[in-house]
Amino acid sequence: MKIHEYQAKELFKAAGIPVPREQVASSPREAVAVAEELGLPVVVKAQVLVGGRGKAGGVKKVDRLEDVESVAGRILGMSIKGLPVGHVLVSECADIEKEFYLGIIVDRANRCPVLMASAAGGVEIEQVARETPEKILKVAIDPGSGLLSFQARNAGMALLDDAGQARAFAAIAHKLYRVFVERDCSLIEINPLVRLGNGTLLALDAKVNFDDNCAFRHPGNEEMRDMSSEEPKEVEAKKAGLSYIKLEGSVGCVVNGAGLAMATMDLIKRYGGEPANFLDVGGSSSPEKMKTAMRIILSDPNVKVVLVNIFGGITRCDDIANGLLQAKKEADITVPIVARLTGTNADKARALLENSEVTPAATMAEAVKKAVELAGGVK
Amino acid sequence: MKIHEYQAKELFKAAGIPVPREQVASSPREAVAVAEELGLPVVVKAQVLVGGRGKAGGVKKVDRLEDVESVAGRILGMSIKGLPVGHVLVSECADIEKEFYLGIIVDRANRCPVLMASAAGGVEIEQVARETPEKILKVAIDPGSGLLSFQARNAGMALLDDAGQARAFAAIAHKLYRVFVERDCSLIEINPLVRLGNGTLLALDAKVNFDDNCAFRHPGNEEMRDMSSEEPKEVEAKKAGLSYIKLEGSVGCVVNGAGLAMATMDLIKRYGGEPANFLDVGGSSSPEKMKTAMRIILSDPNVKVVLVNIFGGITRCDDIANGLLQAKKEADITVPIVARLTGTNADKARALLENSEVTPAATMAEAVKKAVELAGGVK
Amino acid sequence: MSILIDGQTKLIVQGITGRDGGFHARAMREYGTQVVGGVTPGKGGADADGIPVFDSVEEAVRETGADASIVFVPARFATDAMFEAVAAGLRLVVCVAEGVPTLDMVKVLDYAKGRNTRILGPNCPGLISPGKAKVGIMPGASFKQGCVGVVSRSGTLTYEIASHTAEFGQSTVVGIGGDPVIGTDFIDCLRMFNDDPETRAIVMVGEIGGTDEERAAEFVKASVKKPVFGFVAGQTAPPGKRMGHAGAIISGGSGTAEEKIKALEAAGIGVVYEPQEIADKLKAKL
Amino acid sequence: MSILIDGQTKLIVQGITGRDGGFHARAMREYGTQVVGGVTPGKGGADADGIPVFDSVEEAVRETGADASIVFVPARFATDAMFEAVAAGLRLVVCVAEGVPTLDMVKVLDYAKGRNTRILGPNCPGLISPGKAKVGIMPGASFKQGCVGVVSRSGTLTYEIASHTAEFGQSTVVGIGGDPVIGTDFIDCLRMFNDDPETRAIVMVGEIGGTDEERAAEFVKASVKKPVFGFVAGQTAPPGKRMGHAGAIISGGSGTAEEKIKALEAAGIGVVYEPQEIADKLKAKL
Repeated sequence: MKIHEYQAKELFKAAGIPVPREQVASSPREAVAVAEELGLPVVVKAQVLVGGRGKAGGVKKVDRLEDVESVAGRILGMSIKGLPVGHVLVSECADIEKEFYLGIIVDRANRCPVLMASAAGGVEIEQVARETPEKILKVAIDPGSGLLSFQARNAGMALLDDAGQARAFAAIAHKLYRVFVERDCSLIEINPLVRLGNGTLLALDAKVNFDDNCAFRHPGNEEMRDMSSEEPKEVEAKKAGLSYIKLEGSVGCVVNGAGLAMATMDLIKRYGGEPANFLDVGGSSSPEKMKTAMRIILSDPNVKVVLVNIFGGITRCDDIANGLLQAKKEADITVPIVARLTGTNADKARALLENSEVTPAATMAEAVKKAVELAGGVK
Repeated sequence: MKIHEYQAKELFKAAGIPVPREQVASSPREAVAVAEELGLPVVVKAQVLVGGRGKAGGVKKVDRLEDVESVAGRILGMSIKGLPVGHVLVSECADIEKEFYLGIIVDRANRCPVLMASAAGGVEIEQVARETPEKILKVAIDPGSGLLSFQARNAGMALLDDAGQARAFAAIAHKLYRVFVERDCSLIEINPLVRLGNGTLLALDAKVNFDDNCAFRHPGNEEMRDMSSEEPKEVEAKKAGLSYIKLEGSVGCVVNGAGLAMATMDLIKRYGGEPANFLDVGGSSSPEKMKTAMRIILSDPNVKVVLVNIFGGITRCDDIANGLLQAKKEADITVPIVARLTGTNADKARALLENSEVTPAATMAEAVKKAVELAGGVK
Repeated sequence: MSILIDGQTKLIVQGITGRDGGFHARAMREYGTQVVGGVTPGKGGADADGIPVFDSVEEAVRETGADASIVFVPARFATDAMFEAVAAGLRLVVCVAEGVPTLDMVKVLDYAKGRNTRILGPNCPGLISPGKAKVGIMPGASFKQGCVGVVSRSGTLTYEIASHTAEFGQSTVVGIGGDPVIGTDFIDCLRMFNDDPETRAIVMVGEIGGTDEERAAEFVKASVKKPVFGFVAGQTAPPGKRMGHAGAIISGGSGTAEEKIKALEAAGIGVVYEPQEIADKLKAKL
Repeated sequence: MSILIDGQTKLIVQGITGRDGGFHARAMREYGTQVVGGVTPGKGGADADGIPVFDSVEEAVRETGADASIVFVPARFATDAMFEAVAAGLRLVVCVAEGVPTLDMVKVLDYAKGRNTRILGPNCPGLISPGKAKVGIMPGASFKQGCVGVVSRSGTLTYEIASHTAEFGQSTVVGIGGDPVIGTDFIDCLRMFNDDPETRAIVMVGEIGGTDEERAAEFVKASVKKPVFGFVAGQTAPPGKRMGHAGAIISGGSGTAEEKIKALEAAGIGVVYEPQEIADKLKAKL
């Protein structure tokens, strides 16, 4: 789960990490009030849960108070990569001398948190990692002992010549790690961490992702969720225990298991079609879940065919078939359905669907081929 | 460093460990006021930093309000194993059904904290450990992961049949461990942890020792220090960087190094004398330290001779000799002094002491023999 | 032979009195697994369909001589169950639960490192050595004893792919799980399959996210002497979106199926683009 | 031979720019130890009497090939210095500081367990292999190269006792330290002395507190083939009082010298009641 920069900065502030003087605003008027308080010039930054806001024109420096309202208004009216901008952060202009990167992620390969620091701040760290990996200092953190003093100190000394600045850097690293652990983050990032002309370090931007598996012990994390940035159908699916992601194609699909769902999408593409979605109905699927899945998929006008691909294990094929039939009965489904049901209770499912309009398929490959044809054939 | 039961209970209360309704009093009048508030009967318990207060008459149950003043007065006037009773704890009488033991120490052999629990509560755990070790459940705690849920749960289930009580026990264990770690304890103990008639668990007594090495990071621990229970001379010695413990014999000794100091005491005893003290002057000993050491030792009227046993390493023998001479000059020292100085700068030291009244000795054995003789010979 | 489990494996089921635990305990026993006990704190002494229930793993191990466990407790309690299983000295602990906090998993694996326990999962279907034992939730009927070792980050996709290896059957099929931090990875399984005389070919089923497949490919190139085939799901997955599995996400442009396939090919692994192709590929090599 | 250190040992001094660190760095170098570098964060690039100073242990190791370190920083910073030395992969880390928090020591030792570092101390005088190298603060002149291995919880008492072994000299003298939780104990040293061909007899110097001597006695009985002699200080120590060393305390009636002497005797260890007696005892056996 992602949170906005201004929310991340609140966590930073509470942890004692230095941030610029700034305040969030949800209307041009509020933005003006903040700018008046801070003094000009200010930077107005779109608060949006997607990267690339700068290139999209979502970050603007404003020198004159009379321009704040219009700039903030323009940004608040924007939609960046499909996401509406609901808030802007109005910040004092920092006298930046140098930009650093400081972040913590969980290193999957080493199964521990890793602190990453770099003098190449301000650009995407993944880009630095690809192009000049030697510019990133990586520090593996032992989960039992946490970030150790010498680790933070050595990272600080590696990046900063001044002893005081190195200490300040180390202190920020310790605080960042504390937030990372206390909030169960999957990623926490200061990019850039800037050094001002007077030598002070400041977290100019902030990125915090929470581990979705920890909502149960962090109600405070969940409160920061911005529902407006989430696809309503994905939220609806999640509530029903389904995992759904909308795509741009015409072949809707209902699959049990995330891996099989991805493989089904890939095969659709391979056979010349385009998947309309990712949908994993999960394990023990009730007919009810199946109905919801169908409703969500069919609410997408692009969908020209629905492909059901089930390898029954815990999932019982007859549950799926029943769900399909109920969905068909309750709604006026006009798009064709292709179903491949194998594994647990596949026989019963086949019997149930025998006299329906559902097109049966024996294998995954056959099912995908038929679905692509029904969607309009190979492009 | 030990703290009083009432102080330990304050830590417990703050951590959410259930304790009886009770309050500390430093005068009989205060004790009466507490008893009035609690209702009778009450138990009046001497607060003293030494075991065995019960046997010494320092714990009394009082049934009638009119007796509280006299009982509290008697206990507050007591001195238990040499320590004056400055406070009493006045507690409600608990309806005890069963007594348990729950404690955490650092296991030296396994180099980790260990939780100990037993259904044989109320008696000294060391006694249980010696006589019926199988009655103690020991749980090694991994320092990285801390006390784990299953460990506390299994300990609770091992001691209590009732699931709710086992859960309560586990919760207390977790809180106890938190105090242990947060306060840098060397020992934390609830003995007895009692089950009341209604099934509730209550920490009836409490013992907490802090790690002396951690005063620098726990000012709060130091604030609980009861100076009245410490030997003033030991405190004075500690301030001067010396380690001194008063004993009952007549041979005072000044030694560098704790092991050598103990070995010197042992040899005094072996040769028929009795050591008057343990004293380690520590490493780099200045003449100033030596003077303080002599002053402290000679303030004990039992001392009939002072034995100086130095194996110079970092300690320079000439520093010791100079200190001795200065001490003799500044105070009118009438007791004989035997000095054995070997190692770093021993020659210089010998030269310094040549014309003094200090009796030289070449070896530790010789020095001890001479000192014992001077103290009045072999008993 | 086979890897990790066989007919000698003595299994306990943690959370046996729960719905899933009970159901799968029976299913595994029916398959032939020696399910020697179950654990549910506070329900010690009970009997779950003939399987004795204990209060603690320690007790269960002491009483039954179990050497493996499968954890069927909800995600938020799964960490503690794994800690308990590791502390009790089990050789293998399989965690099925989806939704275990990542940092908890980091701690459990660190705890297990110095001890002698292998953790499989979390968020995995478990494993099966067809004809011998099943410690997991997969449908036994979808597998057949044989010589192909299968290791996969997925559940049902594994069943799909394994079904196309039926001609040769499987030595062991291992689902390593779809979370970012897991106890047993491709390399661990590849090493074991390489050393297992019964296994003649290996199929690895990867997906987007992380670099597990890339590292596995390097390992195959350096150390695996048997034919290895690979499939990677998620070529059409959009970046930045978590595709069901917590670990299946392309972030910052890395962890794509394209990169992984390239790495597999560079390591000489026979890449399969459609599940059913595996049948012919195997035939050509065995 | 000798144990733990010899002429090949390459030592760095953590806290070399401090008063004690500088003094002992010189003293060790004069004794013949290869002191290849020092570490003081923020003073990298400096020169301490001809010894190069580095900002971090990692850097010092990279530049000098050091395999051991001695920590001369104050107690409250010693834990971090040890963590750093362990992380840098040093084989041996000696901590002289007195006053290291016990729970910190527990953490450092846990951290070192999975890595390949032996920690000696804290609160110890270090160790010396006479004629070869000294990594500690003991006066070199009090020791002589030879065949007696000495292991002790004490400092000056060790010098005293070692002085009575001068006829045979010492292979290595190890001060394991007077704290309750230490990195290297009697058993570790006994094992190494037993395996060291140069060592012909072993002297262990114990004191009140804990059960280290008792466990060592059991180990001697079971595994040590060479003559072992023992001395235990503190027969006259009162219970409940910490005798200088944090670990030297009789608590709850356990950890007495009497118990320890009994255990040593039961294991066939030649107990010495006065330091000078060791000379004759050794003569009788060697």
